[in-house]
Amino acid sequence: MFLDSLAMIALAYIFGFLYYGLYRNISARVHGRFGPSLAQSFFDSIKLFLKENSTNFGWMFYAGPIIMMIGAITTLLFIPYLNGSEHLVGLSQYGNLILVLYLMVLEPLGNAMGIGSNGNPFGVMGITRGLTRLIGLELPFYIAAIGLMIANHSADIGVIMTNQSEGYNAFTHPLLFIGAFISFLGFMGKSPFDVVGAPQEVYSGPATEFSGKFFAIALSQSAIFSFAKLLLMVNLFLGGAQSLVELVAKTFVLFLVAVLVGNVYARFTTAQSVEFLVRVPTGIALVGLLFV
Amino acid sequence: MFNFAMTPLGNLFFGLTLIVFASLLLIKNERRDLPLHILLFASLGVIFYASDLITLFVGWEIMSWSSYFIIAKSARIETLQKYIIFNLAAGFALLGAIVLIVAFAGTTLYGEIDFGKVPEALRVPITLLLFVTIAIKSGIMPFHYWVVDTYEESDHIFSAILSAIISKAGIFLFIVIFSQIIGYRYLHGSLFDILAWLGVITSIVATFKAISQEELKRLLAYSSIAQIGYIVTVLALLEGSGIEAGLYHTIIHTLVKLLLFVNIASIIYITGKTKFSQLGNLLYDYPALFILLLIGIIALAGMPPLGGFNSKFLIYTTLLEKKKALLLVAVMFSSASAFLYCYKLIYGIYLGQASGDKEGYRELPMSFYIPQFIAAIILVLLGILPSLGIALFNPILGSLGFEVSSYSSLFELHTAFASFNGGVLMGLFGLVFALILLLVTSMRSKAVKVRDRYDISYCGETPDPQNNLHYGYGMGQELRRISFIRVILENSTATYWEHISKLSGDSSVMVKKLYSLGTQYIGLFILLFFTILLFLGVR
Amino acid sequence: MPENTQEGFIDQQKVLDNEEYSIKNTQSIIQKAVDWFRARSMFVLAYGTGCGAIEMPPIFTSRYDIERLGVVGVATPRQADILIVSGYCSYKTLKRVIRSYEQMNEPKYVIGLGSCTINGGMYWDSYNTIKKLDEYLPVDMYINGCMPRPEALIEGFVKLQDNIRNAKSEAGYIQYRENNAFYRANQEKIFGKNTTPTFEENFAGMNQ
Amino acid sequence: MENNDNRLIKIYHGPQHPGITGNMSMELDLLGETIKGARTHVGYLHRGFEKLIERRTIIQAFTIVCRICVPEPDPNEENFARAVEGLAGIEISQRAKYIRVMVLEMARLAAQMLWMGGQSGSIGLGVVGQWSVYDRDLILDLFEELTGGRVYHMYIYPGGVRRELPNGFLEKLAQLLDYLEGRLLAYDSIFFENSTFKKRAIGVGVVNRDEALKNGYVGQVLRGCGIERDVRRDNPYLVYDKLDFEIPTYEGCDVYSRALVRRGEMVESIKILRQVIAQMPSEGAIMQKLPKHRKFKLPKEDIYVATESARGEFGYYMAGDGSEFIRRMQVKGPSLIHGFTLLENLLVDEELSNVALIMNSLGICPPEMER
Repeated sequence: MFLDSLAMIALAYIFGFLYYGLYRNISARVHGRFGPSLAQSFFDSIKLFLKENSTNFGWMFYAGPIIMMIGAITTLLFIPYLNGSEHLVGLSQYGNLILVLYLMVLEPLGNAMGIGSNGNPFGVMGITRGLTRLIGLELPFYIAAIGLMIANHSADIGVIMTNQSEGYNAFTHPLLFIGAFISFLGFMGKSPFDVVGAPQEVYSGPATEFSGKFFAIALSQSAIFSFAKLLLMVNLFLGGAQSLVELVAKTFVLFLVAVLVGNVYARFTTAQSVEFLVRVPTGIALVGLLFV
Repeated sequence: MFNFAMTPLGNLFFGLTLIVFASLLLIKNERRDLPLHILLFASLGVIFYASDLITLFVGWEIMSWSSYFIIAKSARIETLQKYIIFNLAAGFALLGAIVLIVAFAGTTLYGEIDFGKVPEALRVPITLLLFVTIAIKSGIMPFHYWVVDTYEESDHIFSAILSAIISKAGIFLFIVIFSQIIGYRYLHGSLFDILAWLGVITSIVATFKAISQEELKRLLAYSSIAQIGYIVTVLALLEGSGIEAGLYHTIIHTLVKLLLFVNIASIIYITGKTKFSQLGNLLYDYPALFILLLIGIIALAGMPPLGGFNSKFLIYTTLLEKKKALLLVAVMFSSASAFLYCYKLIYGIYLGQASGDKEGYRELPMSFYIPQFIAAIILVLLGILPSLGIALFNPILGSLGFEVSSYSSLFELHTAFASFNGGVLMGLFGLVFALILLLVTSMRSKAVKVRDRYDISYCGETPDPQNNLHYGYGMGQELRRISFIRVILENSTATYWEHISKLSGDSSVMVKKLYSLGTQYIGLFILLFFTILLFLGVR
Repeated sequence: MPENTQEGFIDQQKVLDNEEYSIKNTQSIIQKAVDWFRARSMFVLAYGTGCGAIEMPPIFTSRYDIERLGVVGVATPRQADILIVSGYCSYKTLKRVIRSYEQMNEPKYVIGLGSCTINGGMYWDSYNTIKKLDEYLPVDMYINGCMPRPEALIEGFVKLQDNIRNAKSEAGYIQYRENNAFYRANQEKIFGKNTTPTFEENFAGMNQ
Repeated sequence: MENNDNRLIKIYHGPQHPGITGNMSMELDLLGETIKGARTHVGYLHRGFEKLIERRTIIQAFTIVCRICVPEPDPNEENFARAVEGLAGIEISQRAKYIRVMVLEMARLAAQMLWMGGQSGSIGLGVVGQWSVYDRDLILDLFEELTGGRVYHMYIYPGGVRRELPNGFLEKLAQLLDYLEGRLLAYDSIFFENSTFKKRAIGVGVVNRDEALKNGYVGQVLRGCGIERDVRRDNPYLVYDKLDFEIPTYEGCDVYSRALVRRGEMVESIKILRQVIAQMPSEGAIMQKLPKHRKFKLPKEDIYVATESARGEFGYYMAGDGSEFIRRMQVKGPSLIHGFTLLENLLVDEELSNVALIMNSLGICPPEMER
């Protein structure tokens, strides 16, 4: 089980950074340029780990990146990778969807603790924006999750995943999927919901004071966490995957859509994004919930 | 005359009372009036162990009045008026309901009351009267008007008692009256649907109100209202599993609010300041208090791996089982919004930059730590052993005649929908934390400690300590830009109750005018009265 | 010292080319790998101190696309490896530049962009701009011109990467740490005692 | 503003901040993220141009005026040249006038492209900036071919222009114009018609129409309020009175109107450039004969000249004192009034998110504010 979990984390780390490299490349192509090499994100993170010093604001400052990392890793370990496989299941038999939904919130909260302790007003503004956005972000996602849990009579991700043999939830519950997908875009921090770290507004937001190894951990956790989120979407709505190849294909498609959407929209303000999320995807998902 | 009985339910509530009172009475507080506290404690015991309605009512009134006199030591007169008017109303409503029940059932003893004897037409009014009592005591909308001011203005330690225990008397009453005395089969389901929605709307409104508060204790007061909203919602499902979830949340909420109120009382004791905008950056001065508060808000937010998650989990799965999807959406929405005020609480006090100097701070007596430690330890324990609560509730459910839930191990919390293992969760958290901490500290990169708290990236500029950098007041202000939250924040029940009070004032003036009329008019009225009677009689 | 040229100036290029005077390349394998990563990934804090800021957008966008080389712009000094001082610095700006530089984490490098950072350029007789940037900050790479073309900027980056990768010259931040008194004295000439506030503290922490 | 009870926090928006246009700073008092007070800080870029010019001869001064505004140096050169010509009584040839108009309009086009990048970047729409900076670079290539410099051209010279057009330059320009016209459609779909941009920009940064006239705002701020003001039309210089162009105005007074005004100006610039290509006389001297360097003296008179830059009226006041030095030169750019009076007022009760948005839409250029 331990090795299994380690393998999950390692895979998520690699895929997360590869996807991030792809994101930079695809965006670059949209911009009309070549973009960095695929492994550039690895180089960045290793370079940051190798910085000679990093700024530290006291013991609580350590907690921020660590809790973020815990949030990412625990979220990941409670989501099985493959459908009906004995491997790469992590601790998923000990958890369920409700637990995962809560663990996903751990990252912003942990972030908030560390950033609060450095006393930079920009960081706190970013955190407040993130927690405010969370109000809107969670609503459609929760509705979709509730719909699926009621339809499957279980809150077990594995059960929801295997119950899709006759048709993916994305097609049997399309409205729920659309609602969840829009909020997934927000969870991935893509435009138009990228209010948290908006550099033109709040400097770098939460990341303002992160440097060296702290920033490296924050980057690694974001890679792991985005893969976990992709995984959750695939498991809930696209029927999971039988093999790693299928998993990569499915997550990549989701990721590609998120990237392309993110590239052509401007950023909302926090209030606008919450209002949008509460109106449009929530409305869609609520209608979907009524069908369930 | 007075009948008492030891019931598992009473044991649970009295146990909580005992924990709260015992730990709080240790705290040295010159303003405390010990006899009144003991009277209050005794009255709570009377309520929880009563086995007839009259005893219950007597306990209830003593509880209301003894807390009134305790609050009266520090509160403003308007607050006291609010408190006493609402609690008198609650008492009268309870009395009315008891009288109606007793009139038809013929007995006051819990075990002998047969609600079936009460005519159909009166069942709804009795339920409504009881709703009013419960709603006032627990602070369900629109009867929460008195709660916040009272919490804010009473003694800092007594606020903990108010929030942790006295608000739970309403919950206790709910379970006892509806499940034990009346029995669910006689109740009108749709009424309880409305109550469930009232509960959840209360929690949503109170959550947003809490975010916009500036005073520490007002935030906690609104948070109390919000949390009790969940309990009422899940109890109003009229299910065994609902009672289980409600009781679990009651325990968690009692402990959390004990911890948080005492923590804030400590901060107020140390600093003498009560507003977010005046505090900040106490983290490195009071690390123990910080960690205790952190445990408290993690449990309050319902985050794993602490006990708070267990009760949230039970609430959600209960709602899922009953297929109350919309209700569940609303509960989850409210609980997702609650993260913001949880963060505001911890940031406003402990994090960020200090606002103002730290002169005149007092030493904190150790006794302030004891209640917090007790609560924190139980919360962590419940996180590791989530089924401990179930083990506690099974006798209660059995005594109330519900199906008892089973559990295979104390580590695992099992419901029909899903299960999770608290031990694994906590172990994972500990392991990952330790590993990453090892990774961080063993890394080649040295962490250079910033000596000056103002050495922050500030767009190239240098911050001036004279200027405020603490976001404590500002947090949550932006919510007003979101239309539906603005609606919540800008409206309050205050105007509604003020309207009622104005109305009652006007009518009393009218009545007074009636009495000051001349004799000839009175004669006229008497004539009129008899004429009407005559007409009625002829018909 | 290499022989002086006829004009009495030291030929800087000869100094650089001379094996005898160039810094001995004594990297261990690990250090080589570390330096490779440092050269491969550069986070840039492009401080638009002056006109040079106008050539920043072109190199970061699709025509010149410096992200190919692993160079990315960041917003805060904490994450940055390279500080670009783009153009002349007025006294007021210099203070902010120094503060940003001190908030960066080591290893850190400075690129001086444009003639103004070398000798004052156009503003050699202005009363409000500094003339030589390397009196106040250790500059690792100068890119001259007014404006330097984007190609020149890219070449500057490539050269700097080469320097870092092969440890060709001593990095500026080490000079800044070791010859702090020199820089500090020069800064004090301009600011007086009213220099950046956390100056001493940061270095005190580093020596522990 | 009184910071009662620590409710407001103070942050700096700049100078080292991605959301600021150049090296300046806004000191903001925030309640939550709502701005309760804003003060503009300048001085980060002060070089003392007006002082430097006093001790340079006219020809020496010519090389540094273009540095006054970095994104758009040519109106400075034009102003300087026209002021010197006015004082010295030099009349330049028709061909030189056409070439100057061409350079000015190309510069306007390039400046609007750069603005588009900044404006879209301020709301996180990076792709527009990537494209438009590329397209601007194509214009800069032509500049380089014409003048030898990408950014600073030093081309418009008292007495005419410095160099003859290279062979085939006008054809290249015509090709580029066709290309840019096609690109505008792409920008329409991704930027001007983008639903998220509209949502962010409409109703934000609304300028009071009456104050706009009273306080002397210029350029897109006026034209975005529906007031048709343009130096090229009101007080024609060079050959603008012979060219057919319109002045786009919109009534919204907000960020979106100003964006649309700029879009309209790009279209008009392309139109003007096409007319210039068609009308430009193929023969004629580009440079008048000037006195020798040390003998080039200005009479004891003063003059005010104004050029319509990409951001509004750009004026020079110049006074000679009979010597070869300029006695006094005062620059009046659009940024000063926009950056201080207008911006400080517009930002009050605005969200922090909109600071960069509004600042970009006003077209504030700090180097020109401080000189």
